[in-house]
Amino acid sequence: MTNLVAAAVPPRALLRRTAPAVVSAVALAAMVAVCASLQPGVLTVPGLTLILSATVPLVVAAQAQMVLMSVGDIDLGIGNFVGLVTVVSATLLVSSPGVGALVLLGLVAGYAVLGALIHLRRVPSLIATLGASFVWLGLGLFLLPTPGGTTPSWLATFGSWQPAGFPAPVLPILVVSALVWLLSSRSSVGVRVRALGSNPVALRRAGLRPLAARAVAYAVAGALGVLSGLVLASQTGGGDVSSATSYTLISVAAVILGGGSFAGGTAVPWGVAIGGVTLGLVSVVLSLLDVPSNMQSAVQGVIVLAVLAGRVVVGKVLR
Amino acid sequence: MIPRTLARPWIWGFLAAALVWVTILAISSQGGGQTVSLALSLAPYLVVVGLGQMLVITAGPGNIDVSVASVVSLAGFVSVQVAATTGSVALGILAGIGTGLAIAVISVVAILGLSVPPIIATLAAGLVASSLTLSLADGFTAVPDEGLRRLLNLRPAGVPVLAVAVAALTALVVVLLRRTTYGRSLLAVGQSRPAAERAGVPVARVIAVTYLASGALAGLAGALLAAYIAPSPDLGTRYLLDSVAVVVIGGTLISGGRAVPVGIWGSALFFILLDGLVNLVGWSTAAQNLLKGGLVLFVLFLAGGGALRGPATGARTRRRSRPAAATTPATITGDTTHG
Amino acid sequence: MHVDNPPPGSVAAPPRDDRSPAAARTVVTTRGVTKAYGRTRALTGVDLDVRAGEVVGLVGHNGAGKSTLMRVLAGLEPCDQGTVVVGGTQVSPRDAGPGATAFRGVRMAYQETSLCPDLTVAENIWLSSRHCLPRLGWRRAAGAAVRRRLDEMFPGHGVSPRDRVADLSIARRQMVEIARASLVDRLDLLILDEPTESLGPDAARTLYDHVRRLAARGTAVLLISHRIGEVLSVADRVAVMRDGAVVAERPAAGLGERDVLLLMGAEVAESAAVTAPAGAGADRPALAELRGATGQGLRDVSIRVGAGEVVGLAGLAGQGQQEVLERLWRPVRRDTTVRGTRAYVPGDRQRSGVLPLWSVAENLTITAMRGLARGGFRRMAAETATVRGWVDRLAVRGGADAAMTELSGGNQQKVIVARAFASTADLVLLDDPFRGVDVHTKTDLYALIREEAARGRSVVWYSSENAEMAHCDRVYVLRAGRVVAELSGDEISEERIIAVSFAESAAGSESASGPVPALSGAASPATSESTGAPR
Amino acid sequence: TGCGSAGGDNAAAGAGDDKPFIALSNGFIGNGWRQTMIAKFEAAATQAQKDGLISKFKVVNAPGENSATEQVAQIKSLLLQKPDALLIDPASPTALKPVIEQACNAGIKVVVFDSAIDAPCAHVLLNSFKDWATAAAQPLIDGIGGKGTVIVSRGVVGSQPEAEMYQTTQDILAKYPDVKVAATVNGLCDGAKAQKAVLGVLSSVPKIDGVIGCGDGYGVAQAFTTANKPIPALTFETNGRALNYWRDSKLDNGSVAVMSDPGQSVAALWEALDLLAGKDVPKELTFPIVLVEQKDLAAWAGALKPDEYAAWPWTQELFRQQVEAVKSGGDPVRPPIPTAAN
Ligand SMILES: Nc1ncnc2c1ncn2[C@@H]1O[C@H](COP(=O)(O)OP(=O)(O)OP(=O)(O)O)[C@@H](O)[C@H]1O
Ligand SMILES: Nc1ncnc2c1ncn2[C@@H]1O[C@H](COP(=O)(O)OP(=O)(O)OP(=O)(O)O)[C@@H](O)[C@H]1O
Ligand SMILES: [Mg+2]
Ligand SMILES: [Mg+2]
Repeated sequence: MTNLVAAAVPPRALLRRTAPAVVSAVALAAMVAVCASLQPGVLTVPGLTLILSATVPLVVAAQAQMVLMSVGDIDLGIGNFVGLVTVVSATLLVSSPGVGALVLLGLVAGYAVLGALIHLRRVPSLIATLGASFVWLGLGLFLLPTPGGTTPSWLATFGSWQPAGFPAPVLPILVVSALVWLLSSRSSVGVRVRALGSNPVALRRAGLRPLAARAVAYAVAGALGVLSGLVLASQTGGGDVSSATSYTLISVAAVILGGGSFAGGTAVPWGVAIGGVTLGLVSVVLSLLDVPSNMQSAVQGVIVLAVLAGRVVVGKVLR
Repeated sequence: MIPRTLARPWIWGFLAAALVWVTILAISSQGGGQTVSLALSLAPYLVVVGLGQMLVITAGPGNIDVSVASVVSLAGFVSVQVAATTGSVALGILAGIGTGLAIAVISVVAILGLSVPPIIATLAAGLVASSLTLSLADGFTAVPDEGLRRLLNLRPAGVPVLAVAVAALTALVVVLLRRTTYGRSLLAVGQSRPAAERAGVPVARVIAVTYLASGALAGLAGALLAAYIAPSPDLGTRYLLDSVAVVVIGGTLISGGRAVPVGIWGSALFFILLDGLVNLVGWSTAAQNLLKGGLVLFVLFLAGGGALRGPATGARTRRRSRPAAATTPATITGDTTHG
Repeated sequence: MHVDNPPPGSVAAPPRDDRSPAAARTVVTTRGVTKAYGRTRALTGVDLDVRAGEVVGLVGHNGAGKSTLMRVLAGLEPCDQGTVVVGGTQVSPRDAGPGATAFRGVRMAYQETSLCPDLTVAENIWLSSRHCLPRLGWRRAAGAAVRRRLDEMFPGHGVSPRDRVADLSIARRQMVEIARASLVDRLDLLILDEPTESLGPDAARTLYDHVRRLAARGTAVLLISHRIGEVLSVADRVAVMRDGAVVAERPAAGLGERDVLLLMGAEVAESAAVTAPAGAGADRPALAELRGATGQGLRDVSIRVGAGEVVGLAGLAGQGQQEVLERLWRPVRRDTTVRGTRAYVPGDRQRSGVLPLWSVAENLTITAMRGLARGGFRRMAAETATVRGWVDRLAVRGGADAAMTELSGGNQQKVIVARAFASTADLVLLDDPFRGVDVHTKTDLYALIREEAARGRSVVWYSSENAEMAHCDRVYVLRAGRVVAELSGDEISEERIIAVSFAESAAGSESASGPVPALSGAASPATSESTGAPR
Repeated sequence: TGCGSAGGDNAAAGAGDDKPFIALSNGFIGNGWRQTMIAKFEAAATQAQKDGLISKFKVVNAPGENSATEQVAQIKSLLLQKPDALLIDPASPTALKPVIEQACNAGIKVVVFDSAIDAPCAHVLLNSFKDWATAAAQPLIDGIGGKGTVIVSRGVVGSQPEAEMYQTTQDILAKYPDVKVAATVNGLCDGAKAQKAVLGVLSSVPKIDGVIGCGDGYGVAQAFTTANKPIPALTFETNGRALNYWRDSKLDNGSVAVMSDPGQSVAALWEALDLLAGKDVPKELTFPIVLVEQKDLAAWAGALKPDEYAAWPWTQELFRQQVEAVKSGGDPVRPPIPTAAN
């Protein structure tokens, strides 16, 4: 009898946990349907490539945000950081690839140090990353006061890659999400990181250092930020430190839409991928619908709220 | 309690401000008093927005109002329009406050009714506000009231009238937090939402009032700022990040439960003087940003756990306390022992 | 690689029936251990030996230093002075710290579980037992190990390694916590800090069986509990702590509960006698009522609370008692009426009791503040008077100005109870608030409840400790979301409550419940505890 | 005004199948200049639609802060709708390069305005930033008599136009050794920001005779008012608010108002139509900036709403004349100054 009970509980719990991502997925499907009805070309491979490509760097940045949110932190600097990476890849990475690569590694290390300092000095991540965002912006402007430069040819090649048979942007989204999933949900490193977000006391009692876990989480977030910046640079073909400022809040929204929470402890890479694509497509829908230009922001806000409201309804039903 | 709360946290903003002021003085070797006086005429706007943001942040983990920037811009237009139409400055200012309240209602409904996380709810409310701003700005004809502008520029004996008024407002917020049931309830909710709920605090009402207050204060700031500068769609842009930054550098606990209104003045002056310094020296925006970020981090890491957190505060532990009640009684994070 | 291999221990593990384990190897020795936190002297000089294969019960009042001592023994914190010898080697303070190798063989199950709620059971096992898990395939190995250990300790536990801890009931979490602590390749000393506070009697029994088996195989066990009867029945030896030192060590055999209480602090021993409740409250006007409440874990529950009455909710943990309290706390449904104001005393004080940034005084007045305030403004003088009254009345150690987090658990609980009673609430709801509170404090609080009831306040009191129900006027026993019995006056006894709690087999002839539908067991969100027969 | 982006009624769109479909992608809508730019375009495009010159049009503004990534996404979805010509006011001069190439490859005529862009396939229409900087600095220096103390308020440092403008300013200042620069502030071509920036330095500088800015004079004037200092010569923005202030305060000290022309969007429309018609239009066109001198002040000030920016009323005629002027290297066309009745 008890086994019956035990078997009955987890699927429901699982359902509750995945409900947000499912609702986002439904919203995503609805949006694609709307786009397709307005513009049948959307459902072709080139059409999907067109509308999805811009969401790739956003999804990657949202994965970075998710990693930090899984330790209970939040990154208000990710937008400028991604912008800084595009600048580095349009300048140093071209003029001296070795130095460029080192600088990118240094940026990842910088993130790890930031995480370590946040931990050691016990300062709120929100404000520390806010401060760091000014630094990223300053560095970016310092390297490239004027948006410009050109990305290395291998990046540009990647950006314009057009395989036959399937939309190219789907591949990086799936690969990155799968990697983040393996790392955060299947590996022991992921367990440490999530444990830190879930119950730091338990982590310490188990003899693991929360400092190391936090630094690792920040390093991973930094690496994903670098990846996002490279992808963005491959698409824009140049560097612009303020090209991704909107990622900061949108990435947080993507994590929430994907089922993550501010409390930490959970990693939802697949949900984040869905949430990121959903949010990325909002501006596509807006440009296909004939929304008056002044009203477009409001419509964007309402769409986000509507998706989250759908979550509430589904949550009520599941309870 | 009082010495413990006030002894340290707010000092950093003032220290940093003083440091920047001395540097300015050293560079230009003139006008030290006037520098402060002019900084005091700019600081009140940021302080007003900061006070609202502080109340919101005090409501506990996850609470933040990212709609303030759009509210400031929108309220600017509305108040100038209303003041011009009715001919009454007071009505204009009230309209600005009302605008803030109206936008905050969207946030509150989303947060309490739809359980949307505040950062997202206020983001959406802000988007709505900026749409309204753009619609209003299209073909906007009203001009700000001259009398109000003169009042805002009034500096008898070098002390801006507005600064005095906002100082009084700050004092009012201090009283609100210490002496009213709302204030105490807010601090309780910020420390532990489930505990406050079980102690009979009307959590939902407190949260609602808090966001409304933030909206109203941002609306007030917008109304004043539009008269002081001029209504424009990006009037408030800078106030989002800056309001969060001044609140936290001011010593308010980012994880909630402790508010330090006075500290906002120190960090607001710091930010404004820093801007002045950077412009005086003629640094580029790159250097300006590096300096600003560097100093924020420096102050933050220097002040560190000691000043920005209470002495025996397991803030990291408390961050766990989840906003919404879980279906099963949630796990306890163990000893509160560390710190 | 052998995570669940019980320790071979020293080869010379003494036979269980030899009640003189003095001959065995000493696992842990402390001499003159002191520890101070700021002004608080938590340990004032502890001498204690624990030998392989013995079960030592550790008792003492709240704040006696038990938890602190355990943290020192487990290597979580260094002591200030004195010596600690673990497994034959003396450890210096530098060696202490979470995960220190010197303390490998010492494991501790914390009272308030140290599991990560968002992680699965297997992942939690990895966190604490990773040294003895393979690098690849650890997930499977951890799952298999914890499943085997749980089967052994708590048959019918109903926990799957892939469950998230947050989705488990408190009792199951506690089981996982205990299993977690015991999963290690070499276990010299197992510390159990109040392990049974949220377990049902059945699970407690199987746990103690396992403890005895562990001891038989040479592991030493340190058991902390405020349930002295349990300690006496399991332990070989009882150590009593008072004010930061071990003041007495006695063989458990031949020791009575009263003796232990006397050793702990004497003067309460007499007052522990149960206050006989006043006459039945059926004739009093109803203050609160549930009429056939159904849904959210309840089925057709009818409960009536008279003015000035103390109503108990009993039964096994998780049978709907908290849902009843929840209804009364927020009477939004039609089937619930409450006249008058309410106050709530949560049992889960860390999470929903303590306001950690505040002092005792501030914690105490948050509820009463509203009643005292005029036009939204606090009346400071009135609040101060209230605080002074309650701090004196309950003798809160540290006084009104102490920071809340500096108090020991029992004193924190006093403040939280006082918070509710300091308000003007007509109905006070108690959610099993006395778990892990020492006997002195409990006796004070019981008296407080009776006094307040005598002044006309109503109390609804859920307790997982059936003996506490003797302080009630009337008791409803719940099972699977239903009221299966209503007891009043002399009918209320621990035995009766236990009997009706296991209604299926019980001869609860007079309980008006009728046949229990066969489904009810499966539908209730709990619980393995209900599977066994009463002790 | 209103639903300009609705692209007219669908019947008209269906009827004029062979007429071109014009799309405009704007990277940012959050200031008065961009709003005027969009409003002018929508008015002209609606008229052109009525006149049967185009079948429909569509305006898409990237929401939020000047966000290149949003604009890229929007342009990509615009491509799906296969416009005949795409007008772009870019959020970033580089980020759009690949997507512009994509558009060109799809056979769409691309006209970028308001910012130079390094995309060989696109036609670019812009204002001379050199003229702008010269018009901002020269009259002002002349006004203060070639000597005194000035503050330089820079625009969005980091943008390429700003670099060009700042260089021009420096070059001019180099010719006047008696003009001292007391401070260089970052005004970002935004009155509100310049106001704060200038206020921040005012107490630390000696008496100021002029502030060389980039269309931020109104805010700077407020800063001087706050500091109780006399208003120096300023570079005003060309919107109604600033011009009215200038007129009402009777400043006659070398102040000017100068800005780029929000009417460019209309010129870009005409350029796109000519391109579609197969006419020969140079890859890069430089159009005149809007300079309001003291003598025209009253006319402009009367015609503009506070947040509306002065724009040259480009007609197809005027546009073609200007193209000829560019080709032949002649003087730029001077479109008529609007009258208050407008
Ligand atoms: N980390 C700490 N910081 C400050 N004081 C502490 C700390 N840990 C323990 N104390 C103090 O040490 C004393 C002993 O606490 P301890 O937890 O050991 O008591 P206990 O015997 O476990 O009590 P209980 O029965 O309530 O569990 C308490 O008075 C407490 O105030
Ligand atoms: N940061 C801190 N500062 C001061 N004292 C602390 C701190 N954290 C914990 N303590 C004290 O440490 C002791 C250990 O905490 P623990 O969770 O064991 O409670 P407890 O005393 O055992 O309560 P109980 O036995 O009643 O459950 C408590 O007495 C608590 O008051
Ligand atoms: Mg203890
Ligand atoms: Mg304890």
